[in-house]
Amino acid sequence: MTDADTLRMLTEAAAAAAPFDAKRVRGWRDKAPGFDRAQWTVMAEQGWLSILVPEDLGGLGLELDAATAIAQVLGYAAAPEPFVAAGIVAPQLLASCPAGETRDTVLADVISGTKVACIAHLNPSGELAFGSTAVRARKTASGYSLNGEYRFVPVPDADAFIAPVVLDRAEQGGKPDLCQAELLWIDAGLNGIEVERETTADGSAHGWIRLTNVEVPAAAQLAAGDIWPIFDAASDYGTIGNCAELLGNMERCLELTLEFLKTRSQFGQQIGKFQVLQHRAVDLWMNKEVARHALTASVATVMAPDVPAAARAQATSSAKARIGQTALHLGNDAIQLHGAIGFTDEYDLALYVNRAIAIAPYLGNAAEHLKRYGELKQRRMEVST
Amino acid sequence: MTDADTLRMLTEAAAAAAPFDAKRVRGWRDKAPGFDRAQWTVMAEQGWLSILVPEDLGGLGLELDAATAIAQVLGYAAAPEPFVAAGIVAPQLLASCPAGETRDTVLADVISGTKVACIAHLNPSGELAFGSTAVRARKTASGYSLNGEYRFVPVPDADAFIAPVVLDRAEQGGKPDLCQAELLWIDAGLNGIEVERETTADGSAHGWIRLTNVEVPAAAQLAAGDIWPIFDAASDYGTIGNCAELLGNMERCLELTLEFLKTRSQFGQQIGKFQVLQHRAVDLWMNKEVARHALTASVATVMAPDVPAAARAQATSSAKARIGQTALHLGNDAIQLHGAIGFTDEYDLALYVNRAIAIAPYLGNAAEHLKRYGELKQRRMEVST
Amino acid sequence: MTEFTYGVPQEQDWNALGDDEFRKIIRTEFETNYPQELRFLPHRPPFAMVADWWKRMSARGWIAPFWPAEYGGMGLAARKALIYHEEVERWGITRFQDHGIQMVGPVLIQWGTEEQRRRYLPSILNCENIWCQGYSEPGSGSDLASLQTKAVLDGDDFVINGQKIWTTMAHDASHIFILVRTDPNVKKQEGISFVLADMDQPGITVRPIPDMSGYAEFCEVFFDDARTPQDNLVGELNKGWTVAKSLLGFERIFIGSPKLPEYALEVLETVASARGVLDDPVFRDKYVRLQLDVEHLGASYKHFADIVARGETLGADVSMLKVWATEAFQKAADLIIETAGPLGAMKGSTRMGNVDVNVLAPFYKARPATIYGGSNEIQRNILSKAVLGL
Amino acid sequence: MTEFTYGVPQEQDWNALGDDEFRKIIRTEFETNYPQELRFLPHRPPFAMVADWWKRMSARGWIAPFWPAEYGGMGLAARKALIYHEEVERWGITRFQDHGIQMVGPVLIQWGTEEQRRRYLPSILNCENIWCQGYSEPGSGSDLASLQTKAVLDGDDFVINGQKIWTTMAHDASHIFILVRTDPNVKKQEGISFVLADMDQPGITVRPIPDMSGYAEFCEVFFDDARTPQDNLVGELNKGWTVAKSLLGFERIFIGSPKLPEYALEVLETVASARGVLDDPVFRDKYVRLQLDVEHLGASYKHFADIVARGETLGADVSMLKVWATEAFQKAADLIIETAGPLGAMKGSTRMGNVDVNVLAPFYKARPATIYGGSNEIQRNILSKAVLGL
Repeated sequence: MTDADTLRMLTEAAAAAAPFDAKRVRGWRDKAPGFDRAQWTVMAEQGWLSILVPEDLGGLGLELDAATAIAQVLGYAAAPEPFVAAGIVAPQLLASCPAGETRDTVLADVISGTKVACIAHLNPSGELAFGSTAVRARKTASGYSLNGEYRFVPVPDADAFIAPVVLDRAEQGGKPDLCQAELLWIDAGLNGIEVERETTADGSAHGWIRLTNVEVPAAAQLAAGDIWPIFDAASDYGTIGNCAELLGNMERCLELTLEFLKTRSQFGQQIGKFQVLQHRAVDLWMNKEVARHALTASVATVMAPDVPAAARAQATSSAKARIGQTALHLGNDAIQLHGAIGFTDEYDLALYVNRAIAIAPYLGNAAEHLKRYGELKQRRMEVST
Repeated sequence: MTDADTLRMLTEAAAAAAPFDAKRVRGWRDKAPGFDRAQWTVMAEQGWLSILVPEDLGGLGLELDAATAIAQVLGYAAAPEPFVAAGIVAPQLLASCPAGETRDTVLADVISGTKVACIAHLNPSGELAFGSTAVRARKTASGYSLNGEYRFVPVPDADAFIAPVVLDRAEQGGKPDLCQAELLWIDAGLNGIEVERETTADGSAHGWIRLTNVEVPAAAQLAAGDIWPIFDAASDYGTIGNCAELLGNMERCLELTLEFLKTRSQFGQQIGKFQVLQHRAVDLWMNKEVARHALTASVATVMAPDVPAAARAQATSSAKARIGQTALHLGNDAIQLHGAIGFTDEYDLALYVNRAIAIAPYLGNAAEHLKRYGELKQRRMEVST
Repeated sequence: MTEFTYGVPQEQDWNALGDDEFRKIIRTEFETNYPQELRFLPHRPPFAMVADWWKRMSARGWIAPFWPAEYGGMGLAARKALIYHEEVERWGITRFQDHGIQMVGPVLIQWGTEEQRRRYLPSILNCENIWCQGYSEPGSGSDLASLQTKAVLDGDDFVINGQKIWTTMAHDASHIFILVRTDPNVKKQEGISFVLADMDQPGITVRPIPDMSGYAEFCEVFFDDARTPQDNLVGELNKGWTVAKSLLGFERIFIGSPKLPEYALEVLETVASARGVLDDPVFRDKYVRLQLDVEHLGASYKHFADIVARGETLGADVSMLKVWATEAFQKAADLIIETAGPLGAMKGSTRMGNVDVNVLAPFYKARPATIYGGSNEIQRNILSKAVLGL
Repeated sequence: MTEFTYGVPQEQDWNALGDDEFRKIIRTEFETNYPQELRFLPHRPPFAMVADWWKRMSARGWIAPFWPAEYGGMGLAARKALIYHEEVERWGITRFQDHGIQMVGPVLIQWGTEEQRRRYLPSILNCENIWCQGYSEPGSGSDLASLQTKAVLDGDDFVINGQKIWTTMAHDASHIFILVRTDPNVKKQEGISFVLADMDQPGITVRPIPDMSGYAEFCEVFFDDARTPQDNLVGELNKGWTVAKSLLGFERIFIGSPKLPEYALEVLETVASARGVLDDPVFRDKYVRLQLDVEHLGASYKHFADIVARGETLGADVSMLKVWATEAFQKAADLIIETAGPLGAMKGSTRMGNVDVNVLAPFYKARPATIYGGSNEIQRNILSKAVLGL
């Protein structure tokens, strides 16, 4: 566990380096790449992109609670930068891959901010591509040839995508071997890659990536064999980071709402004096607090030394099931408590609510995680009895 | 549809003949038979027990909306008399059975109030006994020999039970033929019948009936073959009656609550002036109103001429899914709006809330009917596409 | 009865027809002539987009179904009016200038002078004028009577200064009716007047306000020494509150129609089908609960519609329809997002399996529904006081 | 430090032990000696039923875990006190006379005279006296400070007239502490005093009030010229409000413990298993939601427990625990009834498959939980004001 002083310093530094800037946030909407490369460099310089990466790999070597502290500040600032996808998941996954020339190089590029990378893994229906035929890889003399598509890729203008592929096996008559997968570093500039930007609620975009006979060099292999343990671990870390970003988002939504309740008057009194609105505000606050404590508990479980994968997954889903739902409800109620102004584009609340809608489904929405939590809990209870 | 004037007259007469009487209601708690046979006779004299029975069978020959008007008044009065079970379901089922000496005699006894009868059909786990082995019937020279048990019988001290039985078939090696059932009139006084009274929340009781080598005469047969269409129809009528009783219950709970909000003061003002309590009261009222309109719509569907069984069942479950849930929620919130007094035994609200808890599961609680509604709706949509 | 002729003469006495016959005529007109691409629009369209249709309605004399026939309306009695409205909703006919048709017409017919009716009703009927409603102000949303926009007499004109907000489609309107304060020294409801004004003047500035989905349906309207002739006062001076309140007629039922939640349930079913969860028991449980909420909204709507059809007056309890309808709509919209998984983030139309779905459209439509038209908090205040007597 | 000896001497300095070691000692005592049949009682039992156990605790010097050792308590610091409480809850130890232990003791230790302490503390510690709390009145529930019961000095005695209500286990108590109005002419909080009285006198009548489950845990207490010596005034005259408020210490956390909702989840699982729906997806969805509610209550409880363990003072925000815990408890109790089907009607213990379950017990326990101990509406008022600044 990171000590309280370090966490406080990190949070203060982050709040100073990434304050809320309405003009900047609005400026990047509906505009590629959807965020500020200059700000990304600032974030790299602060060490945030390497926060979880061990020191011997050039990182800060801090723990998950430090990464969530940053994510929370960025959520509070409604920052458009894809910190969770490209600053937590990608470096964490790369750092978990076996050392090697490619891995070492791209990890250094990623944590220096030189290259922005994120994972691509979902097929167009929104399921994990593994086991589906959405992307097929064939071994060639020089490496791989890829065909298929990934959708819901959180950084459509990334420099590279880290993607699991399943290989067609000659010995199986060209059918994929579903038990074997590889993790590839796919340079976005390769021939045959077409990226469609699908705009999300907050004016940023997801990428729908279509690969047609894309020739990827053999050196692009980051890991092979049973890649899922490291992939799942990085996903869980990303989910926790996403929870922290949503928590920051909620905190600001609630603050805006309380400020509004204290300033707006109707019927000759401050509307925050109406008991119905008071109790509604209390419920928002209480749900936000419970979400906060749930995250704290889950972070502690996830970063415990030698935590079993199932316990890590359950704790992760526990937090996301709570926060994914609370964030959307809180946004909704914040609008209602504001009245008409809360639904306008020019009032800042809309930026937060749209941002929450856009990021809440990342790596699984609340309902998906509730289901996963229930399954894991049942399985673990059966094992223990 | 019964005309509005008749309905109003019925309701007024019922309110006069069965007013709320706290002392009477309390007096019958935890005491067999749990209700007033003298009052039952009054109800018979008013014609309520034959309200749905065709005139040529000695009944009033009115429609379902007339029966629900009575049930609603009785619910409003928290009357302990088992009108729905013994005054709607039993006569309706008997009237649907083929004419015959037994049927004609017992129907006359039931609608005159001379004999109180109700259906017995659930096994001890709460499932319909049909298809289970909870009660086995064997043909004998003189009639039937029964073994097994029925539980959750709403009138444990009834004079007779109308029960579906499945016959053991000699040609099947003594195994039951699940496709053939008979409906029997089982006199409660027969040898081998033991009735355990299980007290319910309101101080009345359900019967757990154990049958050991009970010899039932052949003449006890009311119907044979495919008895389920008439059984299901009577159950649906009973469910609608139960909804009406719960609606009356809700109306009185809400009235008590509004009266309390208007008289009780705290912090120097009538508590009904606190906005949070106002809105809570509005929600109770609104939910009660929606429940009322839902029931009206379902009653209209159910009593439409030549309504298909599936449409009748769906409309029935639609009403019960709504009302079964609303009644319990309304009771809960009525207690909360009262504060401590609302939870005491000596304040009348408790009689209503406990009564609602006791009768809400009859013929299936809200969750069971929600499920049935969903299944029927899906099936009918598939048929229509 | 006036000698002046408004609009076009009616083809027949609609109220004399049987319900089914009347419905058939309406439905045939709609199904035959209303353009497919304009059905179920996600937003209120600008007039230009729907002009052909409304001009057709105008030419046929159907543009003002609820106005009396002598003023150029169809003169539908409540029973027929409900059928007309049901068919409009069923076919997804878009709304247009309901402020002219729904508000200005009825107000002038009840409160206006003969001169005012002759001046304004024909140009509503022939689509020449498009009206908007200037009620809310930045400082008076729920507390409408606290409005501050002032009108002062200067010769024959009122001179108007102040600001209105949430003025629906003001950027598409030629005229506005406004509540203005004409006497600041009396109880707040008593110093308000109802006046009409031409938008085409230098004293009026309109600024559209995009909502969080990016669409601008609402505007701010600024009045800087805007002028309108004294003749444009409707009803007596300082009695504007009474004029405005008189509009709460049977049309209050429409805001609680089951149509929008039903539309959301349709989107939900499409999304669930594309996501392959239509038969998932957990999804079905939630879906069936919503279906019941909407079915029972329908049962409640029918209760009030029957009152209207009998020609009786609606009570304050009709507010429950709006509360229930908008909250069911929101629940359905939220469940759409949840069911859509990663597609719940997508703005605008997006591909789901074989269909294109605008996943967030119900959300953006449902969310403000509990705010506009008297917020649900205000509705509950009204119900508490007027119905429960608290 | 007093020369007088209270209770029995402590075996050791508990706070000097490691947490695990301390927990082991407590747990061993409980598991070895607390009677199985008294674990997890559905109601607060009369003293006679649990006398042996409490006399054992008394003899061992464990009856007052949170009192200072010099007054006969175990002298547990917050950290150890939490562990003690966790073990009490874990093993389902029943509550008994918490008003003597939780209220009278701490009040006398803080506000009492040496004489009062010597008179009353030993007989709390040895179970001779059993106390009840006379706060609420028929006219003052949520608005406690509006209480009307009067005490007037007559010679050396207070003469008390009035009525208390919702007095827990008054029919089982020998003594009562009451808030009485001693000055009717000042602001309502300022004319109240805190006095002790012997219940065994003709001026005091107790009437039990059965609740809707039929059990009488609460009573009305009538005072008709009841008398108590002036010496039984605790703190200054007319400063009783301050005395009463001083008790809001770290024990406020206990009312928000996850224990009761956890117990309801256990009953729910038993019921679901007996009904064969434990693997039904729709049931599981609801069940898992509740499990999450309770798990996250645990996470929140831990947050506040950590504050207590650090020896810091709890803020007003701790009220959220009570709100969340009691509402989760109610949701679980409601789901038990729903899941039980026809068994949801049954009063008392009833057969379900192979087990006997009291299906309604969680409901009857959960329902008043949002009313007692400061209703959840009052808690939300407090949170709104003290935490959100509204």
